[in-house]
Amino acid sequence: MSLSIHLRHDLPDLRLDLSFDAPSGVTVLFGRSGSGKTTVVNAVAGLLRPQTGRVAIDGWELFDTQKNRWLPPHRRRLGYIFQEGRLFPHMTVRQNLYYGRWFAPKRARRENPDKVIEMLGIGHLLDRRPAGLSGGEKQRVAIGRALLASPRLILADEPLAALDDARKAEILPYFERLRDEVSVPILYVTHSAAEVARLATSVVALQDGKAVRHGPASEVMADPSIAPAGVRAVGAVLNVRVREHHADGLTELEAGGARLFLPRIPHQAGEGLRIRIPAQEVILSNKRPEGLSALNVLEGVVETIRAGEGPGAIVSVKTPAGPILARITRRSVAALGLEPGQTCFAVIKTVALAPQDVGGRLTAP
Amino acid sequence: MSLSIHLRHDLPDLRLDLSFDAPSGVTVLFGRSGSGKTTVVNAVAGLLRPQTGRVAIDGWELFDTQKNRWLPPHRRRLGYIFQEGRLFPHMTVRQNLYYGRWFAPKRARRENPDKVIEMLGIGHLLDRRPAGLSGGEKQRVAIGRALLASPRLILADEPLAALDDARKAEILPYFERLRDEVSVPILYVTHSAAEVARLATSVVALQDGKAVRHGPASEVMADPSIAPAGVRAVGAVLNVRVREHHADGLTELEAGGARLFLPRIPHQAGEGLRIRIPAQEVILSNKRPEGLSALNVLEGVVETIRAGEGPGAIVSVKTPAGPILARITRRSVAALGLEPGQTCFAVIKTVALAPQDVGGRLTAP
Amino acid sequence: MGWLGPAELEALRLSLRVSFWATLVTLPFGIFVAYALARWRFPGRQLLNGLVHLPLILPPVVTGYLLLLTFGVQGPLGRLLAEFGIVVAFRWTGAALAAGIMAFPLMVRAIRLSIEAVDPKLEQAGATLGASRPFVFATVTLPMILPGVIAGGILAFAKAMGEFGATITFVSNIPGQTQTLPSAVYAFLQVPGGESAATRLVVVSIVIAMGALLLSEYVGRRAAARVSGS
Amino acid sequence: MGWLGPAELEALRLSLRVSFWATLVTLPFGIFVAYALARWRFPGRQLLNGLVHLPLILPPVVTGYLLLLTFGVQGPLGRLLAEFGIVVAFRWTGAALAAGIMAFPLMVRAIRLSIEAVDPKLEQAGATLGASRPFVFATVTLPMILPGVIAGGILAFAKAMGEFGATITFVSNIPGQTQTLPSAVYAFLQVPGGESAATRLVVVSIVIAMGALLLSEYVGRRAAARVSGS
Amino acid sequence: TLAPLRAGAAEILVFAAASLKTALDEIAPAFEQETGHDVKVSFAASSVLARQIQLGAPADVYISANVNWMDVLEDEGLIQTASRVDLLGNRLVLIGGTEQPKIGQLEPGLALDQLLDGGYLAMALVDAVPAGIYGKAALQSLGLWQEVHMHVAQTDNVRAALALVATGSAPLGIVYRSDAQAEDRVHVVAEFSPDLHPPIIYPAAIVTSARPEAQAFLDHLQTKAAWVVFSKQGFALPGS
Ligand SMILES: Nc1ncnc2c1ncn2[C@@H]1O[C@H](COP(=O)(O)OP(=O)(O)OP(=O)(O)O)[C@@H](O)[C@H]1O
Ligand SMILES: Nc1ncnc2c1ncn2[C@@H]1O[C@H](COP(=O)(O)OP(=O)(O)OP(=O)(O)O)[C@@H](O)[C@H]1O
Ligand SMILES: [Mg+2]
Ligand SMILES: [Mg+2]
Repeated sequence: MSLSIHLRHDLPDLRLDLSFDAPSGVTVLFGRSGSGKTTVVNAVAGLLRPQTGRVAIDGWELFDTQKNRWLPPHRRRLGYIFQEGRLFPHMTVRQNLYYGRWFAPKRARRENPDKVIEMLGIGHLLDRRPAGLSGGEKQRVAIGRALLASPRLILADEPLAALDDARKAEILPYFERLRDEVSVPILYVTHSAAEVARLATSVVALQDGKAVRHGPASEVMADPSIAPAGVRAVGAVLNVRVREHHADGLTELEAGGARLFLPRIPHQAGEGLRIRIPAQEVILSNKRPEGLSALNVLEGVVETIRAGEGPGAIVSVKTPAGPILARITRRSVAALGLEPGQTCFAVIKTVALAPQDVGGRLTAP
Repeated sequence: MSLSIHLRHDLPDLRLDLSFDAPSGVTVLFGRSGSGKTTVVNAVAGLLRPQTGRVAIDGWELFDTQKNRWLPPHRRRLGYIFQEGRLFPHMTVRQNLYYGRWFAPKRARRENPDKVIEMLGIGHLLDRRPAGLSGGEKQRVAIGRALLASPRLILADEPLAALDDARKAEILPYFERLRDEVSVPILYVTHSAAEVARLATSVVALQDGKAVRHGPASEVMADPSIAPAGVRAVGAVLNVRVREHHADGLTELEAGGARLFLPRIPHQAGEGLRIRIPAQEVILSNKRPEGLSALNVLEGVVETIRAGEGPGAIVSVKTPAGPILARITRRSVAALGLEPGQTCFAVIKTVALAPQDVGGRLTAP
Repeated sequence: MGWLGPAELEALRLSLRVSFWATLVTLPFGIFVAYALARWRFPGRQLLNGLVHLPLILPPVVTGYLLLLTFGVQGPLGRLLAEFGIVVAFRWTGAALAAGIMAFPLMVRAIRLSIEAVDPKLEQAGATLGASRPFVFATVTLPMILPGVIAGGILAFAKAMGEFGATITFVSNIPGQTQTLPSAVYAFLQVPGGESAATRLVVVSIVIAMGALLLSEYVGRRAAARVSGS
Repeated sequence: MGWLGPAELEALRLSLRVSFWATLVTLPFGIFVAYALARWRFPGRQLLNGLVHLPLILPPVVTGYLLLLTFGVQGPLGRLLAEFGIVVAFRWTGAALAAGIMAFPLMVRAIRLSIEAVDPKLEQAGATLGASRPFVFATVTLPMILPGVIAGGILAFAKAMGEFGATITFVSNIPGQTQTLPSAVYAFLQVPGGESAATRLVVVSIVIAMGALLLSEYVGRRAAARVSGS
Repeated sequence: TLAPLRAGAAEILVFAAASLKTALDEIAPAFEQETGHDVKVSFAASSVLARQIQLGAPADVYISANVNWMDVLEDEGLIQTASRVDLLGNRLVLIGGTEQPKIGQLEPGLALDQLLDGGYLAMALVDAVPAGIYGKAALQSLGLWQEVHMHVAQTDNVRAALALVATGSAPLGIVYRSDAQAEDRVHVVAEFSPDLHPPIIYPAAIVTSARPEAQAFLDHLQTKAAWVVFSKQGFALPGS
């Protein structure tokens, strides 16, 4: 499945003009407040009629202004999670959740409502009405409502912004599952680099209504120049395989022959997954470090050194596990005498690999 | 100034029952979705009339159910930044911003509107109406509206959740300035540990309507057991002084005689400030490390080792700069043979000190 | 109600029947027209709007006369309906028609205001979830405007209970057939000594209308509470 | 309007004046009562609600008669007002009073519906910013209900233009003083052959009321657009 | 709801001027008793009823409060000309509150404005409603119209004019004697001589399309028994 979007639309203060084809999976729209993300999503949903453009899911045209084709919103089979919830105030939470199911074709793949409700932790709210719910509760119901509509495309406009970290960590895997197992394409708006790294198959960086950067997540996220995420979002994405769970609560991973430890993850031994290693979490050393608390040390060869903004530089190190990015100060580059071709050691703290940086099964972008 | 809150109120599904006195500065309410944060804020604002309770700012009672005292909301002089914006749809952005000023007493301290508008980046929106604004734009206007009302207490309910990182980084200092310079007390609801660490003078952790933990930010944040933030929010807060700005973009800090480097910060030489050092960013070594890219190495003595949840442990190291917390695996604790009284070295990456962890001038909690 | 004579009871019963049907039958039209006026842009929209308001502006006698001209025995619409076996001239159905038409502007205004207060964003949300326009209307718009529909309905009912000028002009004042409470009151007021009988009837209509009003307040409040969730 | 005689022109002018003032003067009361009914809980609320609706339910003649009893030369309120130099009996002011009272329920209903549609959360936001209740009302509620106020006002104006029964009963029909368009129309309809003159007057009132309606649509739409921001 | 009709019994629909309500409410049941016919009377303004007959109302008998509308129907062939009778008459009176002194005779030169004392003279619409038309004619005959016409408060029917006087809103009014009779708060100040105005006549006739039984009812209205009722209500013989 793929998503093809061409849009051109003038708003009073903003000219939207973008065009991209996204592969199956999660396409993240990334950009500053006011850059036009919601507007793009609305155009895909059919809530905004762009002046010119075409949107197609896997060849199925939602609209094409040239051919004068226009599917009304209710025929598009979407699950739109709105930035502001938009729950139906006169219905209970249960009725909100089941609303889309009335209209889904009988043969459509159906989520198991009980599972969704449990995952979102809203079982105790089912008979309440939206008005009394907290901000986060509302947003969880909105997510559930969209998921249960058996959509062919999920539009998620900052779905997790109102949620606490623990809840985020619970819900993120669900989006991964949607991406990996059910292959519903997802157009996902977020500000969070962690969410991008974890979910994105491809990333479209928006700025003033234009797509300034577009590509596979691993590429875009390795590029310090993308404005919205900032240099702190840069990181490498490694394909790894779970080798063993240790008794002291660590999980051992295997990546291209190298070993990596991180706090216990729920995945099974043998399972493949991808992890993001934020560049700023990586320390480089020019000799094998000893007596350090950090358990992960990867030997490699410096490939490139890019001076980033400010006092920092991004050093790319080729290791058996894959390329690792490290963000260090230029002063350290000088002090360690780093230059391309030189051998060095990347030190990664075990606990620095945050759960939100560990994704589900990897699908090739 | 201090904020004193005693509340008891039964909602259908939640019993709110909490009581705390917060010192001047920013009091952060911290807790999972649905734990009652907004309800507390509403009670302080007078939008909810609690069954019993008392709220006072610096002795000035907003209400006291025992004395049957009840100030109506408009006499409380608040700046409430609502979780959902609540802009006036029939007014322009400018009219929204200036709304509270009509009612502020003439002698009240007044923010400079131009400065606020510039800081929030909403100058180009002044003549627009809220309906056409993006989610983040709305929230910025809501912040400006509250700030310009010359409030005696600011209530901020997840004010930055809808904003991108860059914008957050721009707005956070403003809340700091409010805290430090203007000494407006702020009751601040957030999910973000970074925001807590940076802003909070004291933290109240809410769970199911009860205050499960309450204390100065540095204490609460050093405690891995507080549920909402999770172990990743643990960190030490150091009082430092800016010593010198180096030509290569680094700023040298002095902390109890020790030197720390971090990427250039805007503060002036000689200025005092506080920085948060997240526990998970700290690596420990049992001998002085060499050849590492990390510029900051602090020698110290292990004070305590607390086994945290999972495979980790929190090691507290007494250094000349102050106590440093390090979160490392128990395996490393064993491998390094760490125990209380032992000398060790804390390694902190320069770039790991994120701008959002660097606060403004420190005020004693 | 022992103090109402049989003729008066008959008028009461008739008034109730006329008002009930006038309200019930016009309600769907009222909702439709209100929706069209609130949400659609079409040529002739203002004309429709004006037409709807006409009975409010015209003296009731004129409305009654116009009804007599069009729906009477010899009127074009009257003849058309007669071919389908529907006779309204000088029947209670005609009284209901007159009352319905007189009440229509009130009903439409009330419903229209509540439709305009529904946030289109909620309707959009319904659409993205797969509901077609009629479904969105039935499941989102209609439940949310219920308080307005009830208000409009009760306004119409009250108006119908009090309507007199157009009714008597259109279908006359035939006991048991077209003599509603207000027409009976009118007749009593035209003769010496009729005041006490008229007062009795007026009190009865007040009691009924107030009862309906209270009921509608209660139902409307419950509907509104459901929407606001409190 | 060369085809209107001087007497008819006078009636037209008077009708406009009466309806204009009836609407203008009752509007603040209408807004107040609507607000009280929509937002306050107080003993006697349902009584007030019933009272407001009374003119809708009562036959106009009865309303007129009650007005005569209370505001007439000998009526208690009439005498009270007279002490302040205000005479309504047999004056155009009385016609305006009658029209205003007859139109009041329509106005209140329309305004009340729009008040109920205003999200109290916005009013709360105003309060936290320091605005007292009246200020919140003036700066938040009132601008947001403007479309409803306009709708209510125009409904009242249209009703006032068409009101006849209560007016003629209360202040009778004194040319140049209390002879409004509808009473002139009524007079014409009483005599054989008066239809064409009546038609002329009816056309005039329709034109005026439609003009007011169009204007109100336009103004109301602009006000609504401001609120919705589009 | 209705008692079963006797063999040969019919339903008769009467369109009658509203001011006849009390009398006909008494006369019709007696007639029903006697004949077994079922009489329904629709009371409304004469003009309204006439228009309805013009437009096909199923009325059998029409009783008007003035001759004009009957003339119109007759001209249009809507009534059986032969059946038309002048059923009743009435007298016009000047009424006032009970404190008003009685005047013996209404004469030209009467100082009516003095009696009004700045107040209004209550009448039915002087160009539209019969009582008003007759009253205006009478005042014109007396030469009083010019001076008083600015002080006339016109109502849509006689009863409303009576109410104005009864409530003390107007000091004087001109109404039918039949109306003045039952109101305690007013009394007759003076009677107008019948020759001051065109004769007050309530004509009755059978509608062209009427059922044959209608004639029986019209006949009954002219019986002695009916007259007793009418005169009790203050009606006069036509032309008296
Ligand atoms: N009026 C009400 N009626 C019933 N329950 C309510 C009402 N208001 C709040 N609650 C419930 O009280 C709990 C606390 O709500 P509150 O809005 O304070 O949560 P919160 O901590 O602000 O959450 P979030 O972070 O999601 O905004 C929630 O479970 C909510 O459903
Ligand atoms: N109907 C409209 N009329 C005028 N301007 C509009 C309209 N809708 C959106 N805009 C403007 O277009 C820009 C993009 O809006 P959009 O909602 O797409 O931003 P966004 O990227 O989703 O921002 P955020 O992250 O804050 O939600 C904003 O500057 C907004 O003010
Ligand atoms: Mg957006
Ligand atoms: Mg909340």
